Amino acid sequence: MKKIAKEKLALLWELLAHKATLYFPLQEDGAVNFAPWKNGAQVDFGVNSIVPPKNVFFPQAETYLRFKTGAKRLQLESVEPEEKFILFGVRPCDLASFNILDKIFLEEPTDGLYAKRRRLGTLVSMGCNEPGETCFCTSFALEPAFAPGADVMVWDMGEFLLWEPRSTKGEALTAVINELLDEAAPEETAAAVRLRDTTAAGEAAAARQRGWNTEGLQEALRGKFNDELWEKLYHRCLGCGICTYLCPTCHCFDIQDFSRDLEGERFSCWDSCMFAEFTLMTSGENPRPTQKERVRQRFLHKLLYFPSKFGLYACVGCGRCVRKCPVHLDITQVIKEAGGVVSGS
Amino acid sequence: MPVNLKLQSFEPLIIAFCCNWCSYAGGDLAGTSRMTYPANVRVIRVPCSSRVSSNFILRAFQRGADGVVVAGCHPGDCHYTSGNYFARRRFLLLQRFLEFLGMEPERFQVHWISASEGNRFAAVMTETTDKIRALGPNRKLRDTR
Amino acid sequence: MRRIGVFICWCGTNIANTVNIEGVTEAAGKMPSVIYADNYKYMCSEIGQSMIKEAIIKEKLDRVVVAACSPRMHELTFFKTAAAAGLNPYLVEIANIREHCSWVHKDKQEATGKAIALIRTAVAKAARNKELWATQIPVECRALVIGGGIGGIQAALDIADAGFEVDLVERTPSIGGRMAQLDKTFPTLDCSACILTPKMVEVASHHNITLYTFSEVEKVDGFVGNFEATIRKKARSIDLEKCTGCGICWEKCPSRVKSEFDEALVMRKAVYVPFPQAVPNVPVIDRASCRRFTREKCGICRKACPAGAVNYDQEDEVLQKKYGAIVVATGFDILDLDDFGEFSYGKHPDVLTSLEFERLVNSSGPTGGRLLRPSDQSPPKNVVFIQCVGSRDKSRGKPYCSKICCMYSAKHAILLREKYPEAQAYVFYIDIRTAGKDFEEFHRRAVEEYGALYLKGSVGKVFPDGDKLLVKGVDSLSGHAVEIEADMVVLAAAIKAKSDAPQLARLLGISTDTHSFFTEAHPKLRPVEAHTAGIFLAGACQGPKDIPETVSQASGAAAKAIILLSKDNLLSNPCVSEVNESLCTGCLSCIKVCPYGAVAEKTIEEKIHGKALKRRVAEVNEALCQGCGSCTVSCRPGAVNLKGFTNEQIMAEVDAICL
Amino acid sequence: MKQLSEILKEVAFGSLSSGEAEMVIGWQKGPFWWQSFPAFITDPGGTGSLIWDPFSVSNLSKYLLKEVPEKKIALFLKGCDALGFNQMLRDGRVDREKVLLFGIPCDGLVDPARVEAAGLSKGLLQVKKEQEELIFYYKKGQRKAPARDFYYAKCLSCRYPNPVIYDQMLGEAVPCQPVERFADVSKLETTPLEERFSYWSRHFSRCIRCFACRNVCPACSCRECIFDLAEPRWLGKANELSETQFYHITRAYHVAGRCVDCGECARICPVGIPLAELNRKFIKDINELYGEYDAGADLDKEAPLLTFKTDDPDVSSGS
Repeated sequence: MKKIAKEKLALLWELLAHKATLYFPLQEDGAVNFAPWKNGAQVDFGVNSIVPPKNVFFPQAETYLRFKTGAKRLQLESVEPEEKFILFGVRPCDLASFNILDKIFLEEPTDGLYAKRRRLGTLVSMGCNEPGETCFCTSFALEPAFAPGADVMVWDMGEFLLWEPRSTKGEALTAVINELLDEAAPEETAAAVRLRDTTAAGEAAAARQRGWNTEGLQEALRGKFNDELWEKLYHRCLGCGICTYLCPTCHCFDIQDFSRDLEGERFSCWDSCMFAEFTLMTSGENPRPTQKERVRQRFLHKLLYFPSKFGLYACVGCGRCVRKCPVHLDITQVIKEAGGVVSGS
Repeated sequence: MPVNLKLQSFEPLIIAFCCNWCSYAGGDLAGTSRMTYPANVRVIRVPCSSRVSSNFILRAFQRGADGVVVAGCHPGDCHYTSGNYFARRRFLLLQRFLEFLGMEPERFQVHWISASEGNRFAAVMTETTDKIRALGPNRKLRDTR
Repeated sequence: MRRIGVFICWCGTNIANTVNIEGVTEAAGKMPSVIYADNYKYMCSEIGQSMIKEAIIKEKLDRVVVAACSPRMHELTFFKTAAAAGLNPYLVEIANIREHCSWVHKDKQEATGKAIALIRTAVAKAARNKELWATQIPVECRALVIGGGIGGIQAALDIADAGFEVDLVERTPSIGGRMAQLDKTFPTLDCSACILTPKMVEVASHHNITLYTFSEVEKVDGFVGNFEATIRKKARSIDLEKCTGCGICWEKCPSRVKSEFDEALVMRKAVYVPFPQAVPNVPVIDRASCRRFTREKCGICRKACPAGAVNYDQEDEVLQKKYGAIVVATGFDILDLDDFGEFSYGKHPDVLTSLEFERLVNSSGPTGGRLLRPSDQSPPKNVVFIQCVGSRDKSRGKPYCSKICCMYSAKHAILLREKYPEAQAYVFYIDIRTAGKDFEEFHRRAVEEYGALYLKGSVGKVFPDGDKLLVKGVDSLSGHAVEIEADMVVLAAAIKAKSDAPQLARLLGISTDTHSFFTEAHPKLRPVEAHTAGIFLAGACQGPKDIPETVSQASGAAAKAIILLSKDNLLSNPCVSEVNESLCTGCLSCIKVCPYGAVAEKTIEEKIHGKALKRRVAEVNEALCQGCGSCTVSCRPGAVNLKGFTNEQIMAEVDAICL
Repeated sequence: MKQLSEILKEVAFGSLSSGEAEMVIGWQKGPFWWQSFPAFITDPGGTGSLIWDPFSVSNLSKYLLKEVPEKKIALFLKGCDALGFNQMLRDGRVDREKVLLFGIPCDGLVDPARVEAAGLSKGLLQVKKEQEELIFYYKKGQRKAPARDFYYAKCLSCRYPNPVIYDQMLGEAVPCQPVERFADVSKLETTPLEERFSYWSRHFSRCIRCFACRNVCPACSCRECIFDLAEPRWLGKANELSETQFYHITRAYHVAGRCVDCGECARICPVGIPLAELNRKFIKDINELYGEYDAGADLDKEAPLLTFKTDDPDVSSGS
């Protein structure tokens, strides 16, 4: 394992930015979000980003096709990403969300643009030193301070960052910046392991106490389609898109055209199952006519349909919806109310 | 090559929404009187200045207009009695709001031009074109695609 | 996919000299949905129009764009062309490449580029044009005339003579109005009553006219061709059928109040006819001053009435009537002179308004036409007439000219001399305005034949001085201060709108100007129509006027009403607003901004999640809507749209014009 | 004196058990100290879970657009909520006969971000308000601090702490001590044009188009919003800055003269766009140009964009 002194970080950023586009959690007007690093940008590792980094692979809007219509001929031109990039400072929960997005976009039929971006991107994950109040990644068998899928794993140890390459991409990246790295001492490496254990234990305990237990949840939700739980929950939903747009695992999109005269482009863009128009059909029929059906869909999708199909929950416990839902209608309530078997304490 | 030389070759696109009864007719009169004004100005005919929605104005900026003019009957002379009075409130607020957001106030103008003011129509369009040309291309609400 | 045809006109050399016609035609041919583009020297000519018609049929065009002169010029021509080829006219769009392009630009390249942009815009709009149809609105073939002065009388008679039923509603007990108060009329010095009375009688006897005196219009609903008015017939307390007009009741009546008709110069009884020639010649009981009603005593008139016509228990009657057209002829008032203390009006009985003077010279007036000073019943020798009291006076009165004062003051000067050849008339004036047939001659007669002394200047003050009045003024021509010892001072008080004109305007849904005169639809071209279709204006309610003007406007209004009533159906302008009920939120902002009262609220019932719910939405009355589109902008979700200028159409125009 | 939260439970119980109301909308507490959220109670027995605490910030009346009662819905209104209710009433979106309004005087609510910024959130279990103070409860011990230091900025400039409409008022009216609400707008107005443009561009670039600002707004009560329409599609879905500008300009413009300045849009914006400044720019201009107007309070005045005076100030012709 390597380490890099904090005072060398500025050099590191420059070196990396030189190599590829460098996405960082940057602070702007008090809001932290992933954005391409520029000299002078305010890097903030203190809190997780408001918008999850999923937009790096799955942008909110993405043109994938340009067209020209002329004298009875339609010309098409596809668009592909070419840019290499490094996503630095992804939290383990968000990194785990890429596994979930992969199920959608990498399995057949593959989303070529997503796949290409996955190939172009190098993921540097930063372990959490202290899970947030609303964190519950451990409820989904994740660890706050460790991301198995990362190309490089880093930990903030105060004076320095611990740096552990974990894939060939990670090794390659490490090679580039090797001059800035030092070997970590064994006790420093051991501290990272301790950090992994304590954060995981702490968060798990807090989540258990709150009743956010996912054990047997999938089973418990089966057959709850017509449960009065939904009737109880949906009333306060404002129907906004905060939960879905801030969710690292939500992946629904719409396809739209933009055109000027005879030219234009076709793009995909985020959509939200919380919006009434999401399921509105051209005929005027809407199979999810009220917010109740929409709320139910969102939660059953994450906690029942997705795991039934892909074998894992479509939630990583990042806690964004818990924090940002203006009416506190978040997934933890469903977990709690629908009730996995309460185990442990 | 000096930069301002490039600026001088810039020709702005100006969209004018003109009410059918006064300003559009004023534009017709400018034509009948063989007055001239820059070809940068293109007119969309509407029944009344009160038919012009902020949506259309913003859309014009989105789609590449460098300046937008709404022209209607003089207050008090509205063909529909009161349309331009409502328009006057709507547009004054919109104008100040766009400026608040950082848009140059010259880019969105409202003029009252009667059917007999062909000369005024030509003068307003000429002046507006000159002003906007001097400001340079508008990027502020423009859709960059 | 649309099949749009574009037809480009050269307009001889008018367009072709500045616009590259071939280039434009080629460019038009490549525009979206355009399947046919051609040009011709004169598109509006027979041959040009045939070209369009043939192409519509042969190429199965479903939209047509004509790039030519202003739509204000030939839109209708091309509408008809399209219609002749079986295409709905509203599927035609005009690109104005003459007035807005070839005539105002010099550079051929620029003009050609702009012409292409304008055509592309018209094509984009045309692609979204929809077939529109004028709807037929049945017309109720009856007219309502509000106001029974000479304007209302004339309008009622004209409409009735044309064969339509007319209801004439007059607020006071008799028709006749201001003209009935006058003695002679300028510039002919006809006796006012002599020419008015026969018309009043004609109204009363006309088989097509129903007269409602002592009645008021309380409410008007509906729209052109289909108004519904509520008329309150106030309790007259006298049976119109039984009364013979013998006059015993008012002879016997013990209550006396100031006569409105005689400008409060004399008293009338509580049961009264306002003036001897009144029509109907049936008294009313003024319940506010009748002892029977104020003190629950008395009953003399009922006892005295030989016909048994007095009925104290009579109640107001409220009628609902339908009309196709309404003529408003409610007349004027005289400016209140409270703010003109310097003239001592109201303080000295010999300071009069012109209208009071008019009563004093009138043979049916309080002095039997002998013109005596109210103070001592003596004949006046020196009479000072002061013009523009409150007229052309922004600060205390009205900024406008009252129009008739110059002439009636000349008339008064003449009448004065006719009654008393020794008397002297002095007229203080700002300007003398005599624009009218024989007006200037009449004014000169007053000066030259009747010796009236005209002084250009203002009067500073009128002092009571013993039994005389001392008038201090300035003769601005000589620059001297003038003092006149007068026996009588007559003030030409400004004409103003009826004080309740704004209420009536609201009730009718018409508009008033800043002085509360009703506003005509267009000051030049539609001077007798109100903004609201089907409502017409006559006389001084629209602005100061003399009798001949009032009468001609009344006949004009009547003619307009007759045109309307003579149609079985009205064809509405199809470019009107419509409401998408599913989008309508029911906030009713549209109602607030509609200048025509064309939007109303209605309740619809719909099923939401299995429950039947009622909700309110806006509804456009196509007959009232004039198509300004203000409502569409007030509507946030875009539930109100203007046919012919829809959101979709204008947005497409914007997109296309910005290319 | 009885605690307001107790009175609230009582009236809620009363209105349900008497059958006058078929539903009560109030607030309930979530697992965290800062979570108070709207609760919909139909069973009198459930009214015990209702609370009133310094985090009961949600405006409950907006839910009247969705709930379709046969009898009445009872709900609680703070001062700002009452203005919003009135605006909805004016827009014809609620039926006054179908609601039972309990007014709650409110001198301000606590912004959790301020508690966090003050370093008081770690291990915090509960926050209570007593008189003018907040009491912060931890596992071990408690701390006190002046309540006003933690109020939302919108509460500090509140001019209607006491509801202007209600059927029954719960509790004593509180005094009003608003700070100047246009300070931010005025400051921005004087900054250079380009700076202003980049200020707003920066903020708008963060917008994720979740529409929370619209959905929470009591003046945004359209059945179908212009931004959701597919035909015509006024607002594209590409999240272009230009589209986002269109969205925010139009949103603010649509509530101009109707915005009750409750500040909810800015409060719930997940990415911190100062939306209230947009609304307040319109309010300030309206006040300056057409006379003071408080939407939701000035019920006797016509809405400023639905009326005019012939001598209104003219639109500048851009010179």
